[in-house]
Amino acid sequence: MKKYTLKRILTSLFTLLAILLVLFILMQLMPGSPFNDEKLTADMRAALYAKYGLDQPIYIQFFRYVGNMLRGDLGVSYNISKNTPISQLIQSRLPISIQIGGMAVTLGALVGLVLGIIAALKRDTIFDTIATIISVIGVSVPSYVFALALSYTFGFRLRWFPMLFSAKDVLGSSVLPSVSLSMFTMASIARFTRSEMIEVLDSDYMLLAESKGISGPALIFRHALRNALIPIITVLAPLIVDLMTGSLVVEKIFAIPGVGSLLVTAIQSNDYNVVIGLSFIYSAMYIGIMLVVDLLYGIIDPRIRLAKGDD
Amino acid sequence: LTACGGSGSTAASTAASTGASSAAGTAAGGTLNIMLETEVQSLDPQIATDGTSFEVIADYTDGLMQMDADGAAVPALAETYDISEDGKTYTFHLRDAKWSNGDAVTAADFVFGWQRAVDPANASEYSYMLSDIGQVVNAAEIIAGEKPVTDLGVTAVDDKTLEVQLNVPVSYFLSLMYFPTFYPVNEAFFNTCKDTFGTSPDTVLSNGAFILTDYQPAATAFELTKNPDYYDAANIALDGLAYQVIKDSQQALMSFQTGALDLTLLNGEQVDQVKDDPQFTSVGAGYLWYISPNIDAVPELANENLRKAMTFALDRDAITGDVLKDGSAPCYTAVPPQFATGPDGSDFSADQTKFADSCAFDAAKAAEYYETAKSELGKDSFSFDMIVDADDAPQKVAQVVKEQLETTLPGLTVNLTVEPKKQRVQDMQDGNFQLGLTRWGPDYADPMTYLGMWVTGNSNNYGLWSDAEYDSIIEECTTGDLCTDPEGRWAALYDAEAIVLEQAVIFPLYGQCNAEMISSAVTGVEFHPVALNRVYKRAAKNA
Amino acid sequence: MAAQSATPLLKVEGLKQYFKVNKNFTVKAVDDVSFEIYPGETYGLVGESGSGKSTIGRSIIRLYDPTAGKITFDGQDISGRLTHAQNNTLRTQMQMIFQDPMASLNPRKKVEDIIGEGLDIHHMYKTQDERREKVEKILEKVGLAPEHAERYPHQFSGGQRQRVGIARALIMNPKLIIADECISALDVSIQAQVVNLMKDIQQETGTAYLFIAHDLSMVKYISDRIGVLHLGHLLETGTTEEIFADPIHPYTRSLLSAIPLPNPVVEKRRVAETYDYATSGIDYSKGTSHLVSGSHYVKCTDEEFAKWCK
Amino acid sequence: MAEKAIRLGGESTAAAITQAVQELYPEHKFTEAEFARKDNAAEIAVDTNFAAQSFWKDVRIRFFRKKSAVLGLVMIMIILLLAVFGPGMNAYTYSGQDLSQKNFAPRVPGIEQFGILDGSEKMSTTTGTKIVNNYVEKGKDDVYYWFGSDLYGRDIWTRTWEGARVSLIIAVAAAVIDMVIGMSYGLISGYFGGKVDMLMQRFLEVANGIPRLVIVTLLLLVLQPGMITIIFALMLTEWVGMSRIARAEMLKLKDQEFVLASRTLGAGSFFIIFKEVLPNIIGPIITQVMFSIPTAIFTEAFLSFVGLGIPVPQCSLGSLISELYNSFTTHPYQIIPPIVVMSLLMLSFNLLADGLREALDPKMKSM
Amino acid sequence: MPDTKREQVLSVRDLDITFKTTAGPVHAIRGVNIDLYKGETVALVGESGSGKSVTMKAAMGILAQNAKVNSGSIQFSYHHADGSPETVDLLQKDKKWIRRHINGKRIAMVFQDPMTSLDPTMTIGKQIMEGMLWHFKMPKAEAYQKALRLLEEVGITDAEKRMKSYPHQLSGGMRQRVVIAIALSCDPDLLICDEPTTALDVTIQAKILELIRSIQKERGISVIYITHDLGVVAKVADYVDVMYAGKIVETGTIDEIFYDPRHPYTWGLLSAMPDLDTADERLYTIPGSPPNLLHEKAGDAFAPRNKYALEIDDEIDPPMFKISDTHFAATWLLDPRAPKVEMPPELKDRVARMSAEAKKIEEAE
Ligand SMILES: Nc1ncnc2c1ncn2[C@@H]1O[C@H](COP(=O)(O)OP(=O)(O)OP(=O)(O)O)[C@@H](O)[C@H]1O
Ligand SMILES: Nc1ncnc2c1ncn2[C@@H]1O[C@H](COP(=O)(O)OP(=O)(O)OP(=O)(O)O)[C@@H](O)[C@H]1O
Ligand SMILES: [Mg+2]
Ligand SMILES: [Mg+2]
Repeated sequence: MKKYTLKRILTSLFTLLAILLVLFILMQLMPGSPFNDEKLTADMRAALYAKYGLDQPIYIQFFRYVGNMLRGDLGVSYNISKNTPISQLIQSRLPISIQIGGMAVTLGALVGLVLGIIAALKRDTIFDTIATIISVIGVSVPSYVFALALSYTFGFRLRWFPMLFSAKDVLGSSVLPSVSLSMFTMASIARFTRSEMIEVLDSDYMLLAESKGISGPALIFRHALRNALIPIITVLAPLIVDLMTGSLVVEKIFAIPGVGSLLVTAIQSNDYNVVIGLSFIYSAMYIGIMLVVDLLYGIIDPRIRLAKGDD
Repeated sequence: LTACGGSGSTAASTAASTGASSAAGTAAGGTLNIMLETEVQSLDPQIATDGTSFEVIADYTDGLMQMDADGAAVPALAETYDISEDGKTYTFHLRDAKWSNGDAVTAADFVFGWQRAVDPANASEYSYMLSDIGQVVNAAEIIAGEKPVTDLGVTAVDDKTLEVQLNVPVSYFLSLMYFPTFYPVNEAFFNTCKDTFGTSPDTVLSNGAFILTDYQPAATAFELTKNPDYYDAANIALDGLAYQVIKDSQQALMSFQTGALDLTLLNGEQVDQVKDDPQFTSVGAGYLWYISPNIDAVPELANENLRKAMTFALDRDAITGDVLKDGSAPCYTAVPPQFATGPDGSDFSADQTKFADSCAFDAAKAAEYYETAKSELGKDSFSFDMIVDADDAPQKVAQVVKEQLETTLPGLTVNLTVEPKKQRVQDMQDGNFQLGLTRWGPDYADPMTYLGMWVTGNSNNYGLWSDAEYDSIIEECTTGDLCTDPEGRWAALYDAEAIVLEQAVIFPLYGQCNAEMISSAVTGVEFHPVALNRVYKRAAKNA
Repeated sequence: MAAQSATPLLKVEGLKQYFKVNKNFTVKAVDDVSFEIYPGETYGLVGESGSGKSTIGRSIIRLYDPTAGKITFDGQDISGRLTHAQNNTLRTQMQMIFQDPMASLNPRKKVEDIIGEGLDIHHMYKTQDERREKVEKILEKVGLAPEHAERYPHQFSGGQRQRVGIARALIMNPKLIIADECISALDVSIQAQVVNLMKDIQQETGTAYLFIAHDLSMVKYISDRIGVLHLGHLLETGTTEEIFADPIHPYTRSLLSAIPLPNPVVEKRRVAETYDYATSGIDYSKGTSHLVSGSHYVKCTDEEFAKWCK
Repeated sequence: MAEKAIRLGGESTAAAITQAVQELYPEHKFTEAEFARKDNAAEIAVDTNFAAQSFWKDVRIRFFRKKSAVLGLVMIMIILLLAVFGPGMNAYTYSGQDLSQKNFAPRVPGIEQFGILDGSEKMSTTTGTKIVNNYVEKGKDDVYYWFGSDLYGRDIWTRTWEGARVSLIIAVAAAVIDMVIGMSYGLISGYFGGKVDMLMQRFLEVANGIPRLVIVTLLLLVLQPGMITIIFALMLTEWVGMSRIARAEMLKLKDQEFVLASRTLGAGSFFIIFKEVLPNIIGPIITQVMFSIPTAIFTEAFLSFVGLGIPVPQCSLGSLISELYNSFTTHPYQIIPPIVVMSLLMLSFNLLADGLREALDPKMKSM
Repeated sequence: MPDTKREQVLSVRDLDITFKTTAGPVHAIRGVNIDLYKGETVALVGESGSGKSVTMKAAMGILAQNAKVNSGSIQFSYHHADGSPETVDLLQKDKKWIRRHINGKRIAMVFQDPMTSLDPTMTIGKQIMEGMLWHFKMPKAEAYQKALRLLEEVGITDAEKRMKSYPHQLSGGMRQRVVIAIALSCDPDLLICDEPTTALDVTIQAKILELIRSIQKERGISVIYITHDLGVVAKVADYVDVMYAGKIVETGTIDEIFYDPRHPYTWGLLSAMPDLDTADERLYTIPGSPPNLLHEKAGDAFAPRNKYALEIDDEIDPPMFKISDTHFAATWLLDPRAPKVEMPPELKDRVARMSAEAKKIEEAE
């Protein structure tokens, strides 16, 4: 197992490096430059290119970037927050995205699981129908519509929660964004849990457990859920990454200083370092979560663990 | 102060003008909650380029001069100044002011700041303010790397005296002084933070009305509190400023309505909702929006009659009144009104009818020119692509423009290509466009900030239009004899503007105004189209 | 029972089939197995689950690349890299019937296309009519009606499906059919139908079978010769009579003694012999082939041979 | 039902047994002839016992039993019809502006008499709420905008269906192409396994590890914005899910005996992948396509939200929503039609997909 | 042979079950009667799909959701802890009650496929202990000890280590032993073995059967075997119920069924399986295949495959005719009016041979 983990981590690092290279090439393909404000003269632009080393061949830029990165230096922003180290931007913004995304994931996954389990257990009853309707609506309505409607109702009309994110009331002001973000996760998890649970519930080992007399929560959590969990985790993993790395729409509506809107702004203003830095964080999280998921598989399902371990 | 077209103009002027008097008198304090559309890009005065950053830097830093409520330059850190006979030497005498670390503000701080602005190592984007626009001696050479920064024509005669040498007399030089590019930087303090300068309350020094107390780069919320050591602290009514970046205008309005904001921007659609509200106002943003035809690369657009037909086909009133609704006013001049005041104290473009004959909407004239153009070009259908920023307002305007051109000039088709702004600018600079919807904001309070664009070879002359007569007029006005003859220069500039409009080098559309809500509790916020868009020094908020 | 002719149809010599599971672990699914199948005979391969029966079958038909050993089929060596012609011979002359009649038929294909697939691949017809005719003939041969050609596998019962599987193999006129547990998934009542059919076909066409099963009474019934496999080693081989009358290897003996008999009085009193490789003290890899009599060979060491043959 | 057992027999007399049988079936008159051998040797030789339905018929029956799925299908049909014919149902065009008739609330002939959809709207301004009727105020008595008009005075009905058309085209085209790419990728990767799979999966990981937005925006920046580009962008990113599914299914099937059977018959890899395996995974594939349609519509809507969608004045449901979003608090009626249509479309596709999945998946046979 | 003091454990009467499926209702069980007495073993034989599993699942209260019990009763008798007898109709009790009082504790089941019937994510030790902890709230240590004992009892070596293994680490035979250990863990009165050895090879099968038999002897529990392997039946059963298309078509003691079968279907089953002495060129077969229960058929469901069918078979489902006190068969051939039909000659030979063999052995004892 240890050896496998190590090997897996190494492959992941290699993949990350590949992603970094691809990102670099993509940036190179990006039309325009970070410095094409109307007021800039060509000389000025050349000076800026020289200042940031953008005038050098891409491979030199790449190796320099990788070298710097190993020292924790992700470069500085060119224009959206001039000369600010990317690491500083990420440090201040990522935790907020992770926190709100984390709340959304937790909420969505928990509610989704409960809905899905109920739907599966009470298959073809009114509960099933209600759970299905909720989950279908969850995947059918765009999150910005949810966000604005929530903000209008609970923020503006009822004043239960703040409408805008505030560092002074992080928890309270994260409620509405988390809820609107969690809808899609909740809906997909609910649907998935339902179908997986149905499959598991029909399996022989569930019959055996039932024939032992096990019933109620023990049956569901000890036997059914654990076995249904692998595919659910597989679906959940990319959602986690997406949510934790911020959502432009929700960040825009709730004025959240997260990384989602930062990325969009950076792309639109050709701020290469920010794009690369944030994309890289995204990639690292993606690869990391995939790694965790892979290792989790092993923990949940001993078959996978022992097949992979070299013992 | 700017009056803007549309319903909010009166409200704006009341809000602003009443402020000046009431602020000093009443002890009204409180924190002003201000909405920003975008994050601050930089708090380094020599690196910042955008309005938001300028506004915030100016909140806590004063320059040599500042704007009064009407936008005229009045002394700030310079208690007095002298201008030499030839207009090429400015001597500023500083008042006793302190940095927030207790150091005195000295002439050396200005020298250091200005040298940073031209130091090629810093690659300051606004260095041209010192060179091309400010004409400070040796600035251009230093930027080009030909001379050391110490050669810059600015010297600290003593702690309190700063002397500036110019290449030519620059009539608007004093008004440049409120650009943060010309702000002082305390060298000793700067050396303690270096790379982190301007990234947190600990790495900025204040010498202005407020002190930055809570800030992170690209923060969406940050705060400033009143500076007790400010030389004019007695006249600062506010306890502080709280900024909040909100990118969604509906959330902003709702926040305003709940009282969380005192000052917020609206989008045009929301104006219907608030137009009867006394808190609604519309303030000038200084931008002129216009369409630039690519005269050089598109043969049809090289035809002056076709261009004239197009400019006559544009109904600016409909654009501003029916679609934008934020108070933006139609513009029939190449230099927008309300920022450049002439020798006689009048607004350069106050009279919008002057060139209306050459561009204002007139379907009949449009048709007439269109017919001529068609026969000259031997074609009767035209199709142009127009590149447009992927932002809300430009897309709105473009859709109306397209519709107007197509209905008034049958046979003409306009296809809209929406691009992110950077991309659009790049395309226009590369001449890779047919029609482009673009805008220009003034850099200083002189018509030249606009008229200078259309000389042959200027990088902002996207259409590569070229006219010898025009070039010579502009030449005269910048470095020629007219430099020292304000009245003559003024008249010559009108001649130049007439050429631009008569040849339909650009199709001016409107002067941008912003629709804003200002809480009725707030007075004395000043709005300016140039340099610093909003100034809060004289604002007050009644509890 | 077909007479034994001199040249074997299939000759397997020292076949080894290893699977590398990971760096440190290799499954020796088949280890040094040699046997022969003569034209027209049925060779039964028995052994417990996991002993490598299927693997042998699949190596022979080249679903796997053998790790070592030589397989000669119809005079051609088919264990190495196959030439196009060899491949063609192999894919037509040797066919396979699978265990699970449902899983071995593509559920989305019509029976006609399932049976005709071999014809399609090897372009063995000129017109569609000819193809149809061939398919119908085979259908009839396996006891199905021509109208069945239009149906999908799931529209058949288990026995019928297995008939389709047989038809698919048969249409190529193979000389050897590998039947891998082709009746174990069927009901008792239907097993007999399929076995009967296979016997009929053998009589008619002279095909040889490699009959893989673990139901020994069935194997005994259908096979001419039998090979006993355990842990990848072919422990004993001989004619059916030889094996059943005189099992030498303790494993064979335990296997035979475990066959349940449908006779309650006898069955209730029968005690199976136990055999456990781990504790038996036998090492298969040390064994060599020893001739018992006739075509009866057993794999063991000399001492073991002496001991068992007493 | 009482137990039908003759507890007589054995040593009982024949007559007693006959008697008992008769008592069991009082309504039946037994005759001698009935006890004759049927002599059915010929009959029993033919096994007539098989499931009567073909797969697709089964699917159809299962599908149509599920009401929600049928509802989804019907709604899609209706939206499709309206997307085709809706824009032509009145005289307006999707781009034609009439600034004098901007922001008119919905007004429908006939219904207006009931006091609803009569062109009046409640304006909630900061100075109070008031009822406005632009038709009356501007004296446009004979003008009708069924869904109202937008800020340029364009007909929202026409634009909504025009947008639905564009969204549907994008969705379907993207789904189809994505299916082709994703499916082939997954199938090939799964079938060949080993190093090929390893490489292809690494590539996938790299492609997936880069935020989609980066890829899509870059693409839109490089190419001309427009429908084709959007479809292309979707193609680049949306196929990953499909390839996963196809690969997983392939892994499940490739060792199935029918695949082995094909291999023993000498079939080539591509024959096996596309002719043998593909028809068997059509269920999950169709389901995934159905699910990917809403994703495509969403993605396009997101692109519109960041200003990278279909160029104005053309519209898609997504761009309509992001455009009319700005009127959400002022003229809420404007954003309602596209949102409702979009949500209905999503809902329908999701319902349809759910229904198809259940109909196509033999595992969920019971109901 | 019948023992007058036989104590009835299970009595299934007229069980009738339909499944709702998308293709229509499947009438899977059509009036099944089964009797089981304490300490005895009944084998339920029949082809795939004849309804063997469904019948027993009904008794366990684990029928699929789409099942509908139309009529019938399943009387189960047991003793409370204080010794007082109790008889309940399992079909009248709700699932919850059955889970608490019956499942595992009084009736336990061993499933067909040991590969899939163990929870892959739980160690086998836990799975064995689970039932004890659940039903008896036993202390963990005690349950552990008992589980260990059970594992040893079912013949798993190195039990201590195996407790911590996961199912996939065990071979099929071991897994089936674990399943049996699970079934025995709560000392049930009745053990239902649903094809416990079909997935195993002969040598292991023999061992498992021995094991169940010895446990049964030791504990005096009743066992129901579900199988279609007559060899297995011969080894373990006291009584045999032959099932076809949701009905019991012949029932009797093991000897009656093997040495004196009366139903043509039983004949088919017996002769289709070659024994080691079968040397005929062709095996006797039952033609055709089991009926599709989606389609109701009037009369005898077996008639279409029955060479000996009478005309009346198409009209009326035959009642159970009595052959002896313990032996019944549902075929019109037993009606006095029916023509005399002999079992097929091949089978007759075989039965004669088997009887002779049996006699020889019995005499030898
Ligand atoms: N592709 C493979 N990779 C790794 N191991 C394999 C592979 N195929 C077979 N094996 C292993 O080889 C051994 C022999 O397997 P094989 O399927 O030939 O047995 P068998 O005798 O046919 O068993 P059964 O009666 O269960 O069908 C087993 O231990 C099996 O796990
Ligand atoms: N959940 C269900 N839904 C629909 N039909 C079912 C269901 N469960 C069982 N059946 C049907 O009931 C009939 C009897 O099934 P059962 O499992 O009892 O057969 P069996 O005799 O145990 O067969 P096997 O030997 O294959 O286990 C079959 O036709 C089967 O298709
Ligand atoms: Mg096998
Ligand atoms: Mg069963």
